[in-house]
Amino acid sequence: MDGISLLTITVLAVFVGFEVVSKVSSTLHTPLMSGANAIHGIILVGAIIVAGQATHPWVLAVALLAVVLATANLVGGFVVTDRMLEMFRGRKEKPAKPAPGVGAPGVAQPETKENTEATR
Amino acid sequence: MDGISLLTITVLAVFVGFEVVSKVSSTLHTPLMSGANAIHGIILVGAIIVAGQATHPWVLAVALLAVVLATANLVGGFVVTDRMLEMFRGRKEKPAKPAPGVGAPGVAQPETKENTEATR
Amino acid sequence: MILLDPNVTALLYLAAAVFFILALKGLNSPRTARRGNLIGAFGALVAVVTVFFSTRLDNVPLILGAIAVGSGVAAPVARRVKMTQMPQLVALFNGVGGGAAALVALLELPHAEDAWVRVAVVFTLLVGAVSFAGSAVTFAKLQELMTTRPVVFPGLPVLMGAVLLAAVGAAAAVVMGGSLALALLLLLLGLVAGVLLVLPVGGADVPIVISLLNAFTGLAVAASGLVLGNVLLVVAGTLVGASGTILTRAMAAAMGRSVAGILFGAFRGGSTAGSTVMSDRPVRSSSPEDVAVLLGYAQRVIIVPGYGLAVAQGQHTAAELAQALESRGIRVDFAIHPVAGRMPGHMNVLLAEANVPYESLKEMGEINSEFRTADVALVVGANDVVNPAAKTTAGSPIYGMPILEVADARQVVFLKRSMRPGFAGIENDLMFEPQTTLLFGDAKESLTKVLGAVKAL
Amino acid sequence: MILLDPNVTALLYLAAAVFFILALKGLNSPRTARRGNLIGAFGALVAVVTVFFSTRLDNVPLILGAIAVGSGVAAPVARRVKMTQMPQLVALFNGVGGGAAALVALLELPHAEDAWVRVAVVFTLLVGAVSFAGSAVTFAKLQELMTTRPVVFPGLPVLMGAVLLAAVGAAAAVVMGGSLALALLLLLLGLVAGVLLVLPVGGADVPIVISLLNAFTGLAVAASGLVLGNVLLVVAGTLVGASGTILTRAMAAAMGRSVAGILFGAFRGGSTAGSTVMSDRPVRSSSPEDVAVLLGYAQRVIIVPGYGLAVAQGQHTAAELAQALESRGIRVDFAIHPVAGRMPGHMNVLLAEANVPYESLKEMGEINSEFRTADVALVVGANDVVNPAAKTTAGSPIYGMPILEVADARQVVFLKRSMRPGFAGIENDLMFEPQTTLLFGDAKESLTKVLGAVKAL
Ligand SMILES: NC(=O)c1ccc[n+]([C@@H]2O[C@H](COP(=O)([O-])OP(=O)(O)OC[C@H]3O[C@@H](n4cnc5c(N)ncnc54)[C@H](OP(=O)(O)O)[C@@H]3O)[C@@H](O)[C@H]2O)c1
Ligand SMILES: NC(=O)c1ccc[n+]([C@@H]2O[C@H](COP(=O)([O-])OP(=O)(O)OC[C@H]3O[C@@H](n4cnc5c(N)ncnc54)[C@H](OP(=O)(O)O)[C@@H]3O)[C@@H](O)[C@H]2O)c1
Repeated sequence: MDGISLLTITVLAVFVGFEVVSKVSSTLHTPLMSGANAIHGIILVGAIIVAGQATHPWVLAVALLAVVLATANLVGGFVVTDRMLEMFRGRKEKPAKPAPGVGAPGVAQPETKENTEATR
Repeated sequence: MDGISLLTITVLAVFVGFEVVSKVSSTLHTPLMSGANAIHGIILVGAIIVAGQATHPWVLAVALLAVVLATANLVGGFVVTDRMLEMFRGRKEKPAKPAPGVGAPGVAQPETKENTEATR
Repeated sequence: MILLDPNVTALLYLAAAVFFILALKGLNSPRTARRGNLIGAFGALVAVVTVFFSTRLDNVPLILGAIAVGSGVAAPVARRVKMTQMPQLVALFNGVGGGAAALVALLELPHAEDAWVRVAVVFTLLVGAVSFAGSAVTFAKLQELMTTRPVVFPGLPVLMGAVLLAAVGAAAAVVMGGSLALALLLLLLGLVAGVLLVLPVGGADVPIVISLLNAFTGLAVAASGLVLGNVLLVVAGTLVGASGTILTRAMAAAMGRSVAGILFGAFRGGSTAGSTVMSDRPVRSSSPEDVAVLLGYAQRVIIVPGYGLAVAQGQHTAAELAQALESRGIRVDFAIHPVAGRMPGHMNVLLAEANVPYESLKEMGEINSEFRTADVALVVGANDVVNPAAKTTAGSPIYGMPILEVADARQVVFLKRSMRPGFAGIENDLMFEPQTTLLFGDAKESLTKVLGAVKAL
Repeated sequence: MILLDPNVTALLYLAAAVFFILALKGLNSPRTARRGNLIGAFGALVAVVTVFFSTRLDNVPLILGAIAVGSGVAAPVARRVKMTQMPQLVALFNGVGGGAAALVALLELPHAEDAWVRVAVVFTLLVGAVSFAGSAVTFAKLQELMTTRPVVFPGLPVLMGAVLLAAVGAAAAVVMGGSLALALLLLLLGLVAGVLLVLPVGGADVPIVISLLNAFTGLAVAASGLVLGNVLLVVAGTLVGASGTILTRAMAAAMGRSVAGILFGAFRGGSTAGSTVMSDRPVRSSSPEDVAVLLGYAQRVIIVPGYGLAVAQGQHTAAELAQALESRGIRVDFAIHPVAGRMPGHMNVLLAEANVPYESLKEMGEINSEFRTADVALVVGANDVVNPAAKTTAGSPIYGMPILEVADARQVVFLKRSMRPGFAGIENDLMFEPQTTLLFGDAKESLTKVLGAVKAL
């Protein structure tokens, strides 16, 4: 792939990255950071390629270290994000009080606001 | 540029297009439509290329027609959008009542809402 | 002519694409919209200059002449068009853009060696032609060169099916063989399909169809970019295609519609053609003085502006009336329906122009619960946006659209010229209700008279 | 091993990139967040499987072994970590990702024929190393392996400048000559720079720095994608880099901070190191019974949860106490500060877990004006988020952060174990105010006692 294509792709990806997170509520900052963190663990693909083409043992050793680190980033990142988000659901399963408009209530701040305003 | 690059670019542009307009207020629907309309007038670039490489008079004639049409789209589109948006400013210049948080007031619906709520 | 290095060219095109993205971003917010549009125009300028300095072009004087003609026609028209006619002008510009894309694809067909490229060619041809013809019909509807009501005839779905089938066949043949004659046939079929697509759409839904065809043109331009191998066309076209799709859905939602319903509703026979004749059911009409008394001794008045206020250019008088009432201690608000008038945001623009304080402009969602506290709802040149048929009459062309609940007010006053219906061409039962009075006449004149009478109270 | 066609490979990578975009989109909303994360994990799976079936790889068993080791270590740790330790685990994972990127770039240097590619190599090396070392220091701070207070020493800015200058020199030399030794030096300089970057950051700002380093790692991965000519790495890395930048700014804004202020504030000497010693100024402390009386005869109580509630795992008791008070007809709300606890959203998660009805969870902006109508503000294990120094003391490390205005309540009750300060290490003058009482003890135990006393009223 030529340089101009890669540049164009990079520029577009910047815009996608900017736009996609520009409206997230502060409640989700930590899971979003953690999820993004997991995504860059995809450097694992690069580490695998380098390790698979290594001929010198030293190179192979370093490359395998990179594979281990990248895997930890990738796997650990997704698992820890899932655990965080699991807690966000806690409430849906056994609501303490029946209330209108359920659905991840504890964290849906905008919803909370609307609802409380409506009940005032 | 190879097919995969073009495909990748297209996919990313789809996401940018989706995200960029996903939160626009209904007040701005018409100018946004009109502005987007102007942007696809950039087909002018294609028409110019085709006209500039035409050798047969018939081809040239059709290509020049395409240039005229594309120019009308491009130039007319931006001008008409600008005219629409010009009216959206009308209020800033001579506010009828001094009010907190000026700035394109007549159309800033969310602002309006906040303000009226605050004054209630 | 000095030719630019291919890499520099590519960078300039990329810069233009970024300007287009920034333009769309800017158009998202009232504060940045105008600058956004200018950024887009600048991007277009960059791109056009780039093409001249990066490609070996013959016929440059002719091309420049064609550009001069195109701008010379479009710019003055765009500058002078009346507010109320902007939607049809947008439709027109959209259509010619689609036409241009189709012509470019047609001329590139002989050079399209690869079957994949020919796929892009037939796509551009077909979609560009649909957009061109469809936009022409929407133009005719909005400009009232033809009826604004849905045009349906018995064989329509079958005919449409046949045309599409033929188009698919022709498209396949062109992809295989590259025949220019068949490509011309495809172009023709696209034109017919475009007409058939838009004919059954009711006038009130036309803006949504314009937006949809706008997205179509974007896709055609993107495909033509694939044909020419030009990244800028691909990105710009795709951007417009994607954002246009979202925008179409958002607009339809604001009118309580679904896009599929608009396009295929008429096919399924769901649309009842409204009547455009005047009703002769009895109504209660009154004098400007009566209306002035109603308003002048109210506690709370809600003014509902509509298309009629825009054509009568009565916004300044309406604003004055509101001020006069407020100086009597009456609370006055304007209730803004998202599709009042002939384009979204029409009423905001209009009243903003007349310096109505923005705290008085209330969105539908906000004001609807407050009509029941209003003594008078003054409906000025609006009709469809307050028509209860949208809630009660399942077959009505506006069924499902959210409306302003003026019927909740203690008194309803309509200012209009006659008993003619509004855009959707249907009668409004609210006019025959006991709490309703009508003051006939041009909106601006009526408002002036009422204003005078209020001041005289 | 059957190798996939390059086009199929490219399509699969593109699909993985799309899954990543959808993952980030999903993470934007509580309802779709978990599914979004799973979509991202699926995208990663697709990509990893693809690389095995599309590239001619040696050492496959070793690679698989390394993957097994990496997952075998990371997954259980991630699954078992305590809620309060999640931020440091994220920092750790982020750091190893940056380290992996740096190593990949190092190993690719000998194959980088083109100077432009070597630019990408040195960028990845440097940024990856900064991210690795910086994350290690944030981990140490959060895990309290070292002081959470800003570490500043006189020569710091000079040293940092020297390191960066040396790094630029080494980077330029590597781009020119491709020397591996200099690349190793560059790696080392990156590590030092990472440490120096994070040392002066106060503990309260550490989450923001983690987010920033996360964006750094994204950029390093994108650059490594340029080195390897792998579009997926480019897209995924850029996505994380861009979204991480926005997120960092958003997080800083939520804490009333600017990113530049956090990074360079300490250099400029703006940061006053707080004290971690206990204060011996006199305070009013009271018994659980006193607190129960205060609460039980109030009309309105606002509970302010903080980090101490989380470590004491007292959320269920707090929810019970709120219920007990409500059954006495008292209005009880929870006031949620965006950075209460140790990660954004910490308190929402915690109280959601304890089934606090979500109408009772009030955001800072919403509840702040209501403290003045509250009889009692019950501050449970919170400190910095209610510290008026944020408004009054310009030199304070939390200066400028918006706080919960508990001082407006008629009575303020703190539940904490001692007079030790909170995360930011500064004294809270509010504790010495006449309207304040303290109930010393572990948050959960104190709450249990107060609950018992309330029930006995
Ligand atoms: N906003 C958009 O995006 C958009 C775009 C296209 C279509 N539409 C559609 O347009 C309609 C808008 O509703 P609307 O209530 O604003 O308008 P409307 O339903 O079209 O009604 C306008 C009314 O104003 C009266 N009128 C016309 N000229 C007048 C004048 N000079 N003085 C006084 N009255 C005058 C007309 O009655 P007389 O002839 O008896 O005076 C007519 O009944 C909706 O159906 C909407 O779907 C909206
Ligand atoms: N949310 C985030 O994203 C985030 C991330 C990192 C840092 N921070 C920072 O963390 C701070 C959060 O403020 P905060 O008010 O929630 O917490 P805080 O200021 O750290 O105060 C916590 C208080 O809880 C008390 N405590 C600790 N363990 C306890 C226990 N078992 N029982 C009872 N009390 C206990 C401590 O006093 P004793 O020791 O005397 O009991 C301490 O004063 C802010 O400075 C914020 O900037 C936030």
